[in-house]
Amino acid sequence: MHDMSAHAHVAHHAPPTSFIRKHIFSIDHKVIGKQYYGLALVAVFVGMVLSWLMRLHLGWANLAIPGLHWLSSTGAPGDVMTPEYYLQLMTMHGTIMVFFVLTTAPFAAFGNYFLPIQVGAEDMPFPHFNMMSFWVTFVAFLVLIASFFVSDGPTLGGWTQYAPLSAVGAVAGPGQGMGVVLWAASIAIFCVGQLLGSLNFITTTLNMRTKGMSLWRMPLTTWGWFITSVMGLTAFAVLMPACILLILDHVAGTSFFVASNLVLNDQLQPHAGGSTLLWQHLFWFFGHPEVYIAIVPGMGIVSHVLVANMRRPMLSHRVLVYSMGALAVLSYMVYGHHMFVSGMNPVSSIAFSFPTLIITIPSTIIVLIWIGSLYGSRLRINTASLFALGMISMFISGGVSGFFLAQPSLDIMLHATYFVVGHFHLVMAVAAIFGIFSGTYFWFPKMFGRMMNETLGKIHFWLTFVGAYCIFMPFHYLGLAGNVRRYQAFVDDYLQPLIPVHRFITVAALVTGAAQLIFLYNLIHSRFGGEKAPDNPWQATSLEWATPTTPPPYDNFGGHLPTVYHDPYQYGIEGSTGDYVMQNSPEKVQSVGEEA
Amino acid sequence: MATTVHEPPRIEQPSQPRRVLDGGGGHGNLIPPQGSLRAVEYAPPPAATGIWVGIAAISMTFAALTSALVVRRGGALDWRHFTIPSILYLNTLVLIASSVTLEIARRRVAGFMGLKAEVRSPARWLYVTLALGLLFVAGQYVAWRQLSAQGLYLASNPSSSFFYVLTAAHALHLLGGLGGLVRVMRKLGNFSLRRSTLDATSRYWHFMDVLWVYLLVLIWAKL
Amino acid sequence: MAKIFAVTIIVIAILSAIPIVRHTWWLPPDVSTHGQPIDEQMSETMAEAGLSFLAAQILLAIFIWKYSKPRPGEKIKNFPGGAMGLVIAAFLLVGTEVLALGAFGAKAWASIYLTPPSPDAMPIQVQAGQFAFYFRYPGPDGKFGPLHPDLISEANENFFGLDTTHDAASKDDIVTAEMAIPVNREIHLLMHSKDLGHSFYVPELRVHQDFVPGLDLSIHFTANKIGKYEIVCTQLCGLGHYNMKAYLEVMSQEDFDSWLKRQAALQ
Amino acid sequence: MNAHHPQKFAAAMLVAILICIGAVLVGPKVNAAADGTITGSVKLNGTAPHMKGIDMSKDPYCVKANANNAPKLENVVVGSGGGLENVVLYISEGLTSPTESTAVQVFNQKNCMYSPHVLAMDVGETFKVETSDNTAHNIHPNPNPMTGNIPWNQSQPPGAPPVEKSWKAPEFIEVKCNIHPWMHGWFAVVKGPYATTDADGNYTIKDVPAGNYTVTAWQEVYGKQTQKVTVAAGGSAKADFTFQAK
Repeated sequence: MHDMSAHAHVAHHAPPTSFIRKHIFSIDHKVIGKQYYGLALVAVFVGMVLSWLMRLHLGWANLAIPGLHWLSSTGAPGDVMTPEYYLQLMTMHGTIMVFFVLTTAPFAAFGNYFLPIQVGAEDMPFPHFNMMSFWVTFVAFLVLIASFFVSDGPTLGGWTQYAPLSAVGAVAGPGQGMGVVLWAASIAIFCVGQLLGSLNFITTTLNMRTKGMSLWRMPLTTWGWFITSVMGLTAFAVLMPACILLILDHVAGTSFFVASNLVLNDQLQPHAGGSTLLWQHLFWFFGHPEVYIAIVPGMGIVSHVLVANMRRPMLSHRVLVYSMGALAVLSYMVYGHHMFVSGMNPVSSIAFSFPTLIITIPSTIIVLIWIGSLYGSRLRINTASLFALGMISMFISGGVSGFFLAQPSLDIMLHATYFVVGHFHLVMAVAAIFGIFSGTYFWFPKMFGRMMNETLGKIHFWLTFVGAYCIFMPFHYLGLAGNVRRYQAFVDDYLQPLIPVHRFITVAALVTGAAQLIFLYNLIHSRFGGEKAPDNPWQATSLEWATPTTPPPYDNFGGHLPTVYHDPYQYGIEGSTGDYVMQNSPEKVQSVGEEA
Repeated sequence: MATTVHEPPRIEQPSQPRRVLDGGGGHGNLIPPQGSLRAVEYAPPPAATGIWVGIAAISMTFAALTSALVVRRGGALDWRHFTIPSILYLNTLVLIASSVTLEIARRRVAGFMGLKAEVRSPARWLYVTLALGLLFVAGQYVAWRQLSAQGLYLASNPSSSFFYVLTAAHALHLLGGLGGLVRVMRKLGNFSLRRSTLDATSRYWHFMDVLWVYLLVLIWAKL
Repeated sequence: MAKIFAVTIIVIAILSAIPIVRHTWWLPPDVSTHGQPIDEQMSETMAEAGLSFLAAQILLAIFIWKYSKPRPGEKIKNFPGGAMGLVIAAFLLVGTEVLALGAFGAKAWASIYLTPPSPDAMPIQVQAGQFAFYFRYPGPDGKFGPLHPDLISEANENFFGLDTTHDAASKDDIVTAEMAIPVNREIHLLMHSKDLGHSFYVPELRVHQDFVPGLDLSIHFTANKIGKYEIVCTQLCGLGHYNMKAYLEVMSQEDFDSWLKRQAALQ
Repeated sequence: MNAHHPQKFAAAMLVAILICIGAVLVGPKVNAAADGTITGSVKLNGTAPHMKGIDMSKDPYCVKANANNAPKLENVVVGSGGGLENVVLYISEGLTSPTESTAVQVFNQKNCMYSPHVLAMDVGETFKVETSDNTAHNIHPNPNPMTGNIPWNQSQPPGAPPVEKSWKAPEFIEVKCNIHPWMHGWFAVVKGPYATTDADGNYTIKDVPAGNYTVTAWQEVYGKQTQKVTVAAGGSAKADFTFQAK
């Protein structure tokens, strides 16, 4: 069957040759993936430096941090952080980490690079949208960073940006004028970028799979990205209009989120009748899926890395996929647990508590499948697998505190305390970051054609693993003792005895943060001076290891799309190449098989 | 432990091959036809899937705005009803008419593509659609002017706030559709139009139509 | 490397559990009549979550230890029971666990939040604003005067916006900067926000509720131990959030009466 | 423009620039000697209103700092003989040339109160906000944006260096600390020479050039009163004001 598009054949893309088309405004999903990775890397170091400054301030409230006044003369006069500057750094830390690291790195960066290759496609179906997706996200990041340079500095409202604090304007505090507008604009722009990305991910998965690549033959990473993109599509499509309404409340004087008769600094505010809970509903309808957007790709990556290093398939591929799907579906039904004491109807608190508790079931299943699959495996220990196993440990530690926070009665004690901070840092931030590290050490050879240094990698792992526990485990203890989060200093009598714990955490955070410089060095050093990587250094089975060159050529497979003959993880068998058979190898295999 | 001998390698065969009209988007054409073996070659081209994904996202956005409206209205003591500008009904007719003309154009182009006897230029109908689309946007602008002439601005009242936000959001999406139409016409002009592009654009346009009718009902019933 | 890793996991898991078991940092002692179910629920959940945590970490460590050794010739084994066994185990164990927790937790929650205050509970109004709490007692007439937001002037210490010249009910209202309550008397706390979202959290009293601007909520509780406690704000409200607090003094009825008299004299 | 004669144009510009620079350098010196004074006192007639005591229990530091005195509001402070403190006196009419002031005044936060309660200043005059307290304050003035004065809100943790600011337009600006809601004071921004009454209600406006003037007294509760005075070169004029207690 032919159509008029035949006329266009000849005009089609050859690999670009100019520097700009090749490395900057590239439509190649691999370049875009690397760009996203670079953005996330810049963002994560910015976010980490912010957290250092915050931690130093929390440990020693009147400490002068030399040179801090260069960052903000009003925020740190005499190098000592003001209360508002602490909150501004905290807000930026949260926003940068959640949006520009945890969403971009595991999902947009690795997803862009590997999803098309893993399904055997030559590119995403809408490469120009894909390019826009990155550049729009980049602009969003610039807009956010720009708020550091406006007169009042960035917003201090926290990454959740609750109204009316975020909606009444500068009278509510430094950064609540222009800072919030820039914040909301940045997030709205970011949503556009992620919507374009999700559109490509979904369509690639549904339409661009190569011959033989049935849905169940897709690797778990692909499933993770696919499920995440479906979540992203719905979640970001809700956050974007919410941000626009917030901006309108600011610049156009509307009252979507601002109630009547508010008096700030002895001034009666002109707004009227808005619903403050409306923002919370809209935000958390996005916000809870967002934490799964951060962690589900990590789950996929960890599974993918683990099977290659366990030399066996997961106990059940399908159960893992169904569980990730269940997380995605349930994530929309649980958001109210963020609002147990918000003044929402107490009956709905109970209604939200049950799905929240039930979401532990698919999470438990995922963890049990991981641990159960370790049984009887031939585990290889390398940096990638260490980080993958570390992620499991972190996910367990962060996950169990979910039992507490799912219950409204315990939320009375724990809401808005460090217990919550410890919970989400472990379960979504550290776990997702471990997923990113695992993916980096695993795929770096394919992305850059060079191996990463294993010794440095292992040092990095040990410091990070022990460090992360030293930082985030004590958060739970602080929370149990009633230590409220988002305090710049602990002036309350009952919080004074907890300050030594904070100092311990600060020291741990500085050391752990410094360890990340080892990673950065390893990344840069290996990129240029690493050992040359073979095409398939881990003896892995999925299609990204079947590309004709390393890194893969412009169209991924050198003009011939592979044909897929097997389920994704044919490990632990006797194949012609060793104990594995690649997905595109036509040979017959004997294997442990998979239970459906 | 069960060691099983696998079945011979399976390659999924399409159970019911459908008519393929298009090779798909992207740089699908880099791959020589004999090498291009997709698992889903019988499935619709990416543009057809993509447009539904896009429609889902846009629906979600308007669902969020709708729920915001319902929540905001629920607790409000300051909600003021107003009669919607009557030009909106006229605009609705214009938009529906544009959908009809676009559908005519689409069928003509399809006929053209299938090399049927009738090869009359379908561009004329696309121009009409474009004109009607612009007329709709102009009509919306008139509606805003009428409303502001009554003293109802964006910030006057939550009902007028929602009116402006909903109609502006729809108009923006519609302008995107107009852009798509222009692109279709350009491609038609240099014979590089794909069937899937045309289908996707027209689906989007019809969706804008349906969305507008939904918004009109929402505005009529709730504001 | 694998063995060190396994041992590290176990050591971290056990070290993490020690402060919990020893209650090195724990909820402050309960001074409320409704707090008991919360504390029991907390211990219950801690036991179950703690056991799951230890079991999972230790199992993970054991498997890492055991299966990272090269075992030439040995084939890949499947976990006994396979995936289905694990799924069933997850549903049975975790499912019953969370349902039980959910049911008991809901009961504890309902006993606090879904019971009406008794009619003779003492009404006190609390107003949250950047960055302080102020309290209002209705005075001898037992009635709160209406609020006039346009009259709010912190400069004149009219924190609530009362019109004492025109509103009869406002004349005897007593506005205070600290909260005193009689012991063993139910308090009906009417919560009002002057500006933004704030929260009312007294850990010892097992009370935590957000202030919602434009929506006046109420909670009720009874304190059963005399003492001085801190009321802190937990909802980020701006630069002074960390220092937004007030003291809660639980007193004997006599002390409370004389305290209230003193406060009335200061108005 | 003189496109055809670029050198002429450049020369003209040079002369213009030199004249401007000269004007700026010489300008202030051509002012008439401003060495007259206006003195007087401000009194309150009637019973002074009751000033409410301040309960600072919110911040234990403030309670401790005020352990030996009972802090109360300072909206109306009456001294011996009915003298009214914190009244700002300034010349509202009759001033012909702008005055120069070089002193940098200090607005201090001490014991969780403002000292002084009212800080008068000239337009454009730089002043310092300092803190002597071991607790963080925030300084949040509330100017009317229509005047061109830009609102700000900045906190000052213990030991922080002074904040230096100035105001662009004459206005009586209320300043508040949100962390300690009872803290409020005033920046009285006026044009020209000014004075604030002391504890006994006495004042002296210095550096007044000779001329006929309208003197205005402003009190935050009782508002404004005016009087006409004549100041001879190097001489002194007297203006007493009496506010009526409400």
